[in-house]
Amino acid sequence: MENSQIIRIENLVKRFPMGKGEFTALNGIKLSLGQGEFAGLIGPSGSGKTTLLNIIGSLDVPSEGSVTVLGRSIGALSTGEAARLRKENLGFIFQSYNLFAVHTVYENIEFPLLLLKYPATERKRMVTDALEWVGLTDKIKSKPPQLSGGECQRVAIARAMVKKPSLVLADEPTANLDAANSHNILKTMVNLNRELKTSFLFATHDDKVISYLRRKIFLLDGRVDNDIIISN
Amino acid sequence: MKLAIKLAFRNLIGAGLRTWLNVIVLSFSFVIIIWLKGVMSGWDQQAKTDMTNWEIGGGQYWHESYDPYDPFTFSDSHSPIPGEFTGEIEKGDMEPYLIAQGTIYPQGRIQSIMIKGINPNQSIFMLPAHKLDTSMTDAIPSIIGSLMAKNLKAGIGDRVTIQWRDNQGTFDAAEILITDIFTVSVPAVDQGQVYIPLDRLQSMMGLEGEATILTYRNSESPVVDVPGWTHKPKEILTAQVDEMIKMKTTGQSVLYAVLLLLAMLAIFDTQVLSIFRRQKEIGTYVALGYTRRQVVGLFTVEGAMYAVFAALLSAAYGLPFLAWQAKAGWTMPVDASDFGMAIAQTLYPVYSAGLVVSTVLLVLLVTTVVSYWPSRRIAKMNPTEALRGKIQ
Amino acid sequence: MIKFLFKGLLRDKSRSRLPIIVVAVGVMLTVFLHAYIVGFMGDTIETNARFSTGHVKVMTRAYSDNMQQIPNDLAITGISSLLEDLDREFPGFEWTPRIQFGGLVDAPDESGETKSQGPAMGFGMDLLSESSGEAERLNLQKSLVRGKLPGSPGEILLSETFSRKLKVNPGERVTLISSTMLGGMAIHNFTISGTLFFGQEALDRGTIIADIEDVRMALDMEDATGEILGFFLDGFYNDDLALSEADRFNATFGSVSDEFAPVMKSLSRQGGMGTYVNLAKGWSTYISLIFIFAMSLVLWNAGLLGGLRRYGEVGIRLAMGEEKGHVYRSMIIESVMIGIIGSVFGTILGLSFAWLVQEYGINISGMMQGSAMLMPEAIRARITPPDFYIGFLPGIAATVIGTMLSGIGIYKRQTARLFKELEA
Amino acid sequence: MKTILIPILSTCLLISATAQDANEILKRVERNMSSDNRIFESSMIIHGNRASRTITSRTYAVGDKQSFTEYLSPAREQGTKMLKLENQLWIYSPSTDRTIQISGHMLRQSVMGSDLSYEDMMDDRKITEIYDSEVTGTEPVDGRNTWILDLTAKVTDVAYHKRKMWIDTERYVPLREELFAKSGQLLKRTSLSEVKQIEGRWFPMKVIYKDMLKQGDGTEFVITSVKFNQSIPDYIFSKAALKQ
Repeated sequence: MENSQIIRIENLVKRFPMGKGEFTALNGIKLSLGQGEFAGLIGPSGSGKTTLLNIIGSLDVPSEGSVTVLGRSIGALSTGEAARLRKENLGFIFQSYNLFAVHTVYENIEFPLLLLKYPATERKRMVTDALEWVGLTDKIKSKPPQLSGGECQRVAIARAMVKKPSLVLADEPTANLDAANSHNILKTMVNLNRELKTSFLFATHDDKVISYLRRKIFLLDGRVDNDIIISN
Repeated sequence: MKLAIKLAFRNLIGAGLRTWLNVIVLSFSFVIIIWLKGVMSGWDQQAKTDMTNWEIGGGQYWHESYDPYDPFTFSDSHSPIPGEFTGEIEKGDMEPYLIAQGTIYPQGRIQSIMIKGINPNQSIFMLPAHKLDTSMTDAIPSIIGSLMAKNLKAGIGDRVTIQWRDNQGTFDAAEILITDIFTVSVPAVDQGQVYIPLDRLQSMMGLEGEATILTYRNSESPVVDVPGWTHKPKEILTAQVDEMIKMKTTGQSVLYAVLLLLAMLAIFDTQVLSIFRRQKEIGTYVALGYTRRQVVGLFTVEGAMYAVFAALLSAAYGLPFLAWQAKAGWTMPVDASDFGMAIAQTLYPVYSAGLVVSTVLLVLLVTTVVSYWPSRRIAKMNPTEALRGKIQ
Repeated sequence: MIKFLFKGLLRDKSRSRLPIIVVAVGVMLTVFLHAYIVGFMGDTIETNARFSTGHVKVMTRAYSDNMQQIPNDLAITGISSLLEDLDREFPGFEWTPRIQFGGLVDAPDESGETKSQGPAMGFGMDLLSESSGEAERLNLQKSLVRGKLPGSPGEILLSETFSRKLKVNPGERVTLISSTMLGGMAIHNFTISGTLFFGQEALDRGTIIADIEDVRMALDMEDATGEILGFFLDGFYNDDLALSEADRFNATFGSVSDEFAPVMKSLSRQGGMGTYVNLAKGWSTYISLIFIFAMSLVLWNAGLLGGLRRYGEVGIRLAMGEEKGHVYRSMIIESVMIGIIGSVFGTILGLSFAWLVQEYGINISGMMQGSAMLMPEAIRARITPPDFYIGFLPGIAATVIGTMLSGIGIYKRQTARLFKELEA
Repeated sequence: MKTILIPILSTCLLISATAQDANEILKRVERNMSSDNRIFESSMIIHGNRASRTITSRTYAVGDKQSFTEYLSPAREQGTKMLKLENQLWIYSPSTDRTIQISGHMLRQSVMGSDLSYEDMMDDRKITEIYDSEVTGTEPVDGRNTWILDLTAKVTDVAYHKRKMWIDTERYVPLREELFAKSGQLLKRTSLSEVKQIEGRWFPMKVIYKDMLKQGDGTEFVITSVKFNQSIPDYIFSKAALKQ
């Protein structure tokens, strides 16, 4: 399964209504991603990287073309199927962490497992594991407002990773972090990518992130401008 | 659903102060709804309570000829107190009344009255009958109601002549001394009534040991079939009041509805705000694999859970409060200067278990609906925009 | 400043719409509830007024002293001129004379001798003149069991129970035996036009109702009446006004020495009604206050939440260099505006609903068995002056206080952490 | 008004004394005033709250069981007739053409607003049958000497337990009577005056009847003419006569 494709995109076009007309955010994207990749969508603001990430994450649907994620065609999924795809196979990491402020670190990480109906003992073990991956075992009972930005993002990573998804989608995960924290986070992700064989797809324009990527997909005006794979 | 409940619970507990603000407000609404409804029913029941306390006790046996609406029947409606009741009367759980028709002559005017003989030691009625227990006067000690007193223009310590005809039709007259005046909201106990000691009336009438009405204390008392006496259970004696209560209760449902709306306004406001404020969170739920409808469910459960928390909180302080109110009553001083005396009415809120349970269930149901209503917006939200908190 | 904030409120719907809606709904509920409670509580009063006391009643002094006995020998005479005076001097009332009387109703057999008889309590009231609202006032049509209302002189209504007791039917003749105003024997024939159900045993036992002119003829009360009832034109009892109008009348027409001089008594000064009026006043005030308290709590909470919600915006403004006091004041001014706008809308809405329920009532007759005269057909709200301002208390005060409390955070906010907590 | 007359006459005429002195006195009174039948016209003046009314009537009476009264004035009462037979009473009103029986508790009602009830005129037992009498003293009344007779009921079913009568010592006519409650409370007082000699008998032409517990001037009863031992046709005392 090492090199099997988990994402295949053909001729993806995404338009948004804007004013009276339409705005074309993605225009003929063709792209595929294999299992275990550590890739990033790189481009300036408005280049369509977040839109593409959202479509891959089944939060949005293509206007034209086909997007297949883990063998499922995004445009054809029902809301329930899409939710199941996200629940079972995808992890999200956001620029502003999007943690549940009122829940503890433990509860935040546990949440995806609750959705997957893991039994309590299993959940505990998995959350503990995830906390270890990100090195936050001592913050288990804290709540997000009590954490630093870097810690928050690590919680977010743990939450995304705890269920061991096939693919993690990370949208500008370091935008709110200082350099040290950014490197820390990225290293954590690189490690997880290696250990768990989880594929990572970033959307970013942060050089620090880009420096860690093993595949750099440059987007410009809704098109793939360049696709560079760095071998080892 | 179980998960939604669990999450909603965590969300609310996690939100801390803000949740408790809402829960406190809602629980106040709860208690106030139940209490106000109780007060309103109490206000309606008051007539019945007063009737019980002042007039009918737990039920009565009437002499078969007695007809309260036809004073002419009084002269025939009496007979010896049946032996079946001796025990109860000795225990003070039954009180005989003897009723005679008479005339009173206040300041040379003439007015028809009912003379009621009552046991001064009785404890079934709230009438201050003990004030009849005096040997300090040559006149007949008597108590009257405040309306009657106003009518007679008489006060405590005044003497008025009354006239009656005894068992044989012979005229007799004597002075009564008013030893006490009571205030009561049951006109039948007040207007045109003069209370004197039972044994006095019996000997005045030549009807020793006889009575017109026997009132017992407990409405659960077993019914005894006594020839010559008609049993009048409480339900029959209060039938008219019950009808009135039914009407009032119907009228109160509007009040109840308004009170419910009050609680709902609190929930609605909270709910709309939280949906607005928690867009990112909603987006995150979706990103983590919730469908939007599940998020709607989560928010609905959260709203409904306010009602559950509020119910629990209400139970903590509300139940003791409501119980205390029902027992102690709520006394309201009323300015009634035209009576020349201050009167106070104590109202005992009446709440049935049904009221409490149905209120809780209703609030829960309506809260759920009200929580669901604004939450529907979530289903229409674009999750990608929600994630960015862009929705206005 | 205010203009600026006002524009902000108008343009930023999220800032203004929900709070205003919440305040308006809260105020609407308050106003409506108050009007409803007053109407609901006043219902017993109105039933009594219609049936026996009027909102005010004019009698002779001696009659009023012995009202319980219904002493028609103490009736008021010369009432046509008195009624003219009343109409002229007290146009705020609708005046209608009534005669109450006791007597015996005797039903004849074929030979005109007594077949059955029974004691009766009678009411003479204006049933035949065009302008009289008496039949409607007492809901006679609805209470009719058999027959019809009197349509011509000499007709009488009997309570259904009484007619059965006497074994008489509509269309048959009965004789009333009573006393004339001067104490003489009054014997008068009537034709039964119909029978009534009152829903109260005391009345159902033996009540008769006839046109007042017939009763005058029967009781030799030419140009006289036992009592003149006055009803406020809006149909609702107003104790303060009734008392002051009665005082005004008694100062003009009353006489201390003449026991036949007319006196006016408000409903609250007749029989036991005073207690009820006071209790109803007291209880509706208490209940309204408690409701206002509860509503204030809700609106206060809403104001508080509204304020908390805007901490993010406040943060930005503070960051831009606005002074804390300025931000705080502007938030409060905003909440005052929201309170006023919401209260005005809410009061208008509440009054509209109350008006509807006052005019049309909430029909409850369907839920009640039979249509008894003493049972109201519908429960009505009643708009009283407090309804015009009562909603502003929770509407403005609670909203503003809520905002003020939540705004205290602006001053207290020292650390970014608290900021974050509130923002979360 | 005839209603008033009956108890007075029964007081005065129906005598069978028990105490020796009193017995003798009451016998003389009876001889003086009783007759098999009588026809009299009378005025009754009732002092009401508002005005005094005078009602005139003509009464035919046989013994104490039968009487028939026709009201003569005022206009409102004119033609109203009242028939008493034993313990039954009917009233006929010409305006309604109805004959109405007065019975039961109605009998306790006041007659025409006077101080008398129908019942007062219904008790036709002889006074000596129900009272023990005794002379207890003498006293001048209106300038005439009287014996005071105390009457105490010897039966229980009697309206007034005690009575007191003042009898003119010369003319054997009662001049005053007082009615007492069992308790001894004075309830009613009757004053008789204008004693005239008619057909050889002394007869009081004016009676004032007063309820002592009530304010007011009482009821005045004046006999304007009286004839004894007339022939009264029997049909007068029938219900049919009421309608004529």
